[in-house]
Amino acid sequence: MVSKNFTKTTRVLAAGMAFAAITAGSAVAAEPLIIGLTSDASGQYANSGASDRRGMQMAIAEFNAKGGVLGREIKIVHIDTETTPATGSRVAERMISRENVGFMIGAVSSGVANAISQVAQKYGVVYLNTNSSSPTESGKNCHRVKFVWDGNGKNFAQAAVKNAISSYGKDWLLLTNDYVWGHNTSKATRQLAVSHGAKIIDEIMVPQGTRDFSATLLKVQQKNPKVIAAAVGGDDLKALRQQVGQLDMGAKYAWINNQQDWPDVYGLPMKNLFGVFGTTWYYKLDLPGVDDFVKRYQAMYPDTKIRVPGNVFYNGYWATRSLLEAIETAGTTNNHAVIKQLEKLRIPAATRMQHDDAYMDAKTHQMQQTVYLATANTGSNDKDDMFRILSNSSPEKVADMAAQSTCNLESFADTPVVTR
Amino acid sequence: MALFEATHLHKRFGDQVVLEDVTLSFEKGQLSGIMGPNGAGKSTCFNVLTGHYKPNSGTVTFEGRDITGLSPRLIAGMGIARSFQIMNLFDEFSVLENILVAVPQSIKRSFNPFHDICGNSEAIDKAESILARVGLKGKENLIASSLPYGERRALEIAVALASDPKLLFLDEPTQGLGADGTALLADLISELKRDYSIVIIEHNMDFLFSLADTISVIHWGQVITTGSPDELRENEWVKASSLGEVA
Amino acid sequence: MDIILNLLPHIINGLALGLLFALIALGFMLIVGVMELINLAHGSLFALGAYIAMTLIDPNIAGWGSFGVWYMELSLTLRYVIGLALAPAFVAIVGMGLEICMRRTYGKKAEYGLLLTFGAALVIEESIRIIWGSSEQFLPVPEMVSGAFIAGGMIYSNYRFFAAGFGIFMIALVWLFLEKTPYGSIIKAGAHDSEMVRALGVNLTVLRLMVFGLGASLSAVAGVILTPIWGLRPHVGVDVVIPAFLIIVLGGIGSFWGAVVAGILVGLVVGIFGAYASEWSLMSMYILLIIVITFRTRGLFGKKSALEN
Amino acid sequence: MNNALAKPTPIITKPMIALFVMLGTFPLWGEAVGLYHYLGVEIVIWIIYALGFNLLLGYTGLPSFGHGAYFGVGAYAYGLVQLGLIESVWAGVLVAVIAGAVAAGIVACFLSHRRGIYYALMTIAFGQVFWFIAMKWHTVTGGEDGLLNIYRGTLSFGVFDVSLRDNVPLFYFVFAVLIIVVICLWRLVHSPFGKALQAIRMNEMRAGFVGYNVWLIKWTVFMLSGAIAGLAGGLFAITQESAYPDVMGLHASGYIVMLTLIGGGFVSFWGPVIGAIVFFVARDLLGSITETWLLWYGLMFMAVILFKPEGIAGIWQDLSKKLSRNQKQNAPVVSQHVKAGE
Repeated sequence: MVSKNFTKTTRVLAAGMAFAAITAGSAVAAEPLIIGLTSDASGQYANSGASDRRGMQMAIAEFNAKGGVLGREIKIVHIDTETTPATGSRVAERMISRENVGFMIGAVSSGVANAISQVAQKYGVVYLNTNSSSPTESGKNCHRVKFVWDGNGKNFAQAAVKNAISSYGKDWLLLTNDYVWGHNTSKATRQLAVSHGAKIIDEIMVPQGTRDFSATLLKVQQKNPKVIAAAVGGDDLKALRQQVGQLDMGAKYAWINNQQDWPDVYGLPMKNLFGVFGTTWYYKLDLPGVDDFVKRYQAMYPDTKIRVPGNVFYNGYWATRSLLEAIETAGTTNNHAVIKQLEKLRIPAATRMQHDDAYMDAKTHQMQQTVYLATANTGSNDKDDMFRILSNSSPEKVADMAAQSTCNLESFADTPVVTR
Repeated sequence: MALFEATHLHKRFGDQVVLEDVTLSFEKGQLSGIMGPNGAGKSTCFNVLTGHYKPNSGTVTFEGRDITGLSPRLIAGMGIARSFQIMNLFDEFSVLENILVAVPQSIKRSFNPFHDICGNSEAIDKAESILARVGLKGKENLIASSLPYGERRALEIAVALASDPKLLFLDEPTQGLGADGTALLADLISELKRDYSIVIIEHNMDFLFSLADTISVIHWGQVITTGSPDELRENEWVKASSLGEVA
Repeated sequence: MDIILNLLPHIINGLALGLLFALIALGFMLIVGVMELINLAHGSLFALGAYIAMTLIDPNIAGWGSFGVWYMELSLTLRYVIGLALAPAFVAIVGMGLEICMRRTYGKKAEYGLLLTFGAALVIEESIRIIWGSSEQFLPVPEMVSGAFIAGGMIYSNYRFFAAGFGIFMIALVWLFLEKTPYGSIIKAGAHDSEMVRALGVNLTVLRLMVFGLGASLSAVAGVILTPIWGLRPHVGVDVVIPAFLIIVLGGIGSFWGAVVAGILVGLVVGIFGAYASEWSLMSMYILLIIVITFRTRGLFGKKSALEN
Repeated sequence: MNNALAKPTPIITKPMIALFVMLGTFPLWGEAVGLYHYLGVEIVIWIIYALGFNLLLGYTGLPSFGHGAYFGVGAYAYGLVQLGLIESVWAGVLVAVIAGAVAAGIVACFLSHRRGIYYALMTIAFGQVFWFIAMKWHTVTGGEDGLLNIYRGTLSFGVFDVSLRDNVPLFYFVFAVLIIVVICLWRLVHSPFGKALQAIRMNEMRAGFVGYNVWLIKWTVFMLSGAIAGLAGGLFAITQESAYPDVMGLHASGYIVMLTLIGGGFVSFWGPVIGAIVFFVARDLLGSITETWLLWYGLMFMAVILFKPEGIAGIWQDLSKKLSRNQKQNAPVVSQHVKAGE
């Protein structure tokens, strides 16, 4: 879902250029700062990628409206990463060596994020992984130049598991997508569940690319668990939603799902949103500033089919905004200075419109933030109001402790210096 | 002992019997013919003899060796070459290349990447002499598919000759040729007859009777009779059949 | 006994799944059988059919005026039937357009036709993305076929059995068409010998146009029926081409019953693997193919095809 | 002697020199025309891959729609050697070639007695099997994340070393490999083996009757093509510092077919070279101009198939034929593969 004006030209010269030159107060306009947007525009995550990008664009437009960053206008370059790691590498190389970008932002797929961050590390260009929720991103594949803004599978499992055992029962079945992300997520869930006294009665592996879950769902019924913890992602999850909805099986078992991205579920029947799932933000959180944020979104994207911002947009927006603020604070675009600023980043709850203060873990480069559990808001008449928030957990409670030991950041000395 | 012998061949496709107890023999230095009406099984017979189909039973021997069921490649390697009823050239190759890929100098070296067949003067001279023989001299660099029909037929035969065959099978060589073309082809074959043992399958009796030393008649999958053209002219069946009227 | 009771639901499920696979393969089978063309746009036409049906069933009526209001007052079942009937017709027109482009490749290498449809697949998929956006969509189905029922302590989806039943219906329809109509017998003749078709005095150009239109509309029917199960997104067709291709080759090119039997076989294998060795369920169909084709060169019921040359 | 009829094939030809000069100077002018060194590296690698692929598709007429598998196998083999065995670029590349050859050699045993559609389908099925293994065997391959952190390393020549960390030395390394591959393949297609490949493409049955071991030739060419794909895959792993499963997917396998044909692999040795250059440059340009690049790509591709199925090399040949016809009348028509190179 790409807004029309964006489709026409990807090199958006964001508004406020003249304004920027004036407030910079110099006769000679400073050279613009170029930021590369690496979100997917085709492939499995095209839709989330578009949402992600809208978030980044809004943050950049807000900065340009008040004169850019360090008095420099911000220009953006977007190239489709196609939900394909090999393309991600090429795009990153092109952005750095041809487009002279100072920073790169955007990812939904962890494979693409990895590919980009390897190239970024080689050149020392700071890269923000906005929306990939794989634990490996801030674990074994972490990098000095990479910052991760989404909650990961372990954070969500921490928030959900204990509660689910006491509410629903101890017989657990794991439904796992048979690939690395699925395995990691399911392993985290299993450890937590077992440590809280659950019994894992079976684990059903479904290959990536599965479109028909009928056999799996029959098998689940034969096993008859109390709780089903699903680690199914991408298009597979979309198909699973549809089929669980058709069988009305969402109500029969307690389903624990991973994060449900807003662009993936927006507009679907409520029945498909089965079980309990995680999210980092919701547009109806009863917090100050949220309404204004939604209005800004609607003003900037009047044609977008997704009428209210969701978690993917939120992460894209906040990652970008925090980066630009860090540049302002550092007073330079020097990558080492910006990285140091980001490593000690702390954002008050009120500013970020979450229940707790958020902060960057300097060891893993993952944003530590409030995690919410939600379920389908079946009673609602408002088509947009799909989630009912069940609980919020503070960052300390859901921290991914394992990442601390698996992540090994490169030293500053091994990170080339870039100032653009 | 004959050069080539087939004894008691049976061939079925599904439950349809196409060849039934066919026994044939071809002598060295002779031109032998196989004839019969369309659908009589002569094409199948030909394909069994040259290894394209495997017979259900019976044996085929060449120079006293059993070649039943061997692959076309191995049969070709023993010195049996064939032409095809439907044109079967390497269409995008030039006339010369069509011969060059078929000469033993190429086939022997088919896994030698350092050899350059276009630079092998022995092979080229040989190809040249074959082309001269079938009347294609001067057309070496034309693309095979651009040749007129009669010349394609001649090239077809030339490709078969390239392997220095001891026995040459020609499948309906007059197919699609006009009267002039057929006459030219008859001249060519009678000239080749001096150097090669040849087997021709044909339904054009006129053509076959003028060239062959012996002729076998196949009908309903069986060999009805075998004899010289003169003997066959007196044969009851040949007389009775519509084929006989031509002769 | 326990084993049988345990296995039975999976066999029933596998059969239902197999009928869906056969339905997916029908349009592909017709085009490959008659035109000897591998239609890689099959998946995109499948998706296009579903998108058009979705638009017909649940349109955005802004700007339609009183007609829009009247239309939305029709029952969902009626709108669904309209979608199921008209979407394939629209897609048939697209298919015919593709066939007209295809004419330039006749008589050339078979790869060209295949690659042209590959290009068309990219174009159609991207057009869908431009028109409908890339987000997950939802194709509504009538009340009477949605929901679930319980049998032997297990929950089954109503829609899945409706879809399987519809699969049988379409298989029967195509069979009747091929066997009992003069046009069908020409198509069958065309499947084996295009010279014979000419000899019968049939206009080969029209025949090919019709076959392509029909094949495309069958792809669309499969799309309308299957996307309520698989979900609807622009690249949903990618998930269809390979199973269709695989089923046709498994069954034997040019064989109607081959496609049906192979579809059911693949459904059973995937269903049973899904239950007892679920991580291998997707792979199982390729393994099945490699085993069958290793021993039976032309699939289960295949005849010699021009595509082998 | 009949030298007028068939000339011995030169080892180096004019188009070859033109290509080498153009690519060899790329780092000097590439950035001036808006390209970048990294893109050059990828293009050269894909040229190698496409040349090997065209041996199969263009020369032998065997459609392989799962060729990404061997490219991927090479990439993984390179990565596994670097990460697990020995940090040597030479060893890695060698193992990549062998791995590609072995994988393709095994698959070719199932393929080589087939033709046409069944051949195509079996290649797809095996391609999917390899992709599936790459995804599933994640303890070795890293699953969907791929093998990461394969550092570019250093080329050791005994007396001196060259670091491949920067794109320019890496470019010259893959370029040197390309020169070797081009010369070897050029030699190969003009050997009796190359003629036999073409003979099989035009008429497999006749080739058998003429006396060629068709099965063995088909097996060998698939294996060779797989070895070259493995080589390209190994080089790609160096370039990307990773090995990803998606190069083995259906789409990536489709692209190699697409670019080989757009370039004109059926009519010219140089078709895949032109195709790889056009494909990547166009994709890079379109990708940065529009999000709907796939649409334009599809349309461009359809237009080529509809109006000039012989591809860009075909257009080139038409033009040069016209030119030479103007120069001297009645030039003899030589078969296109030979003509194209001279």
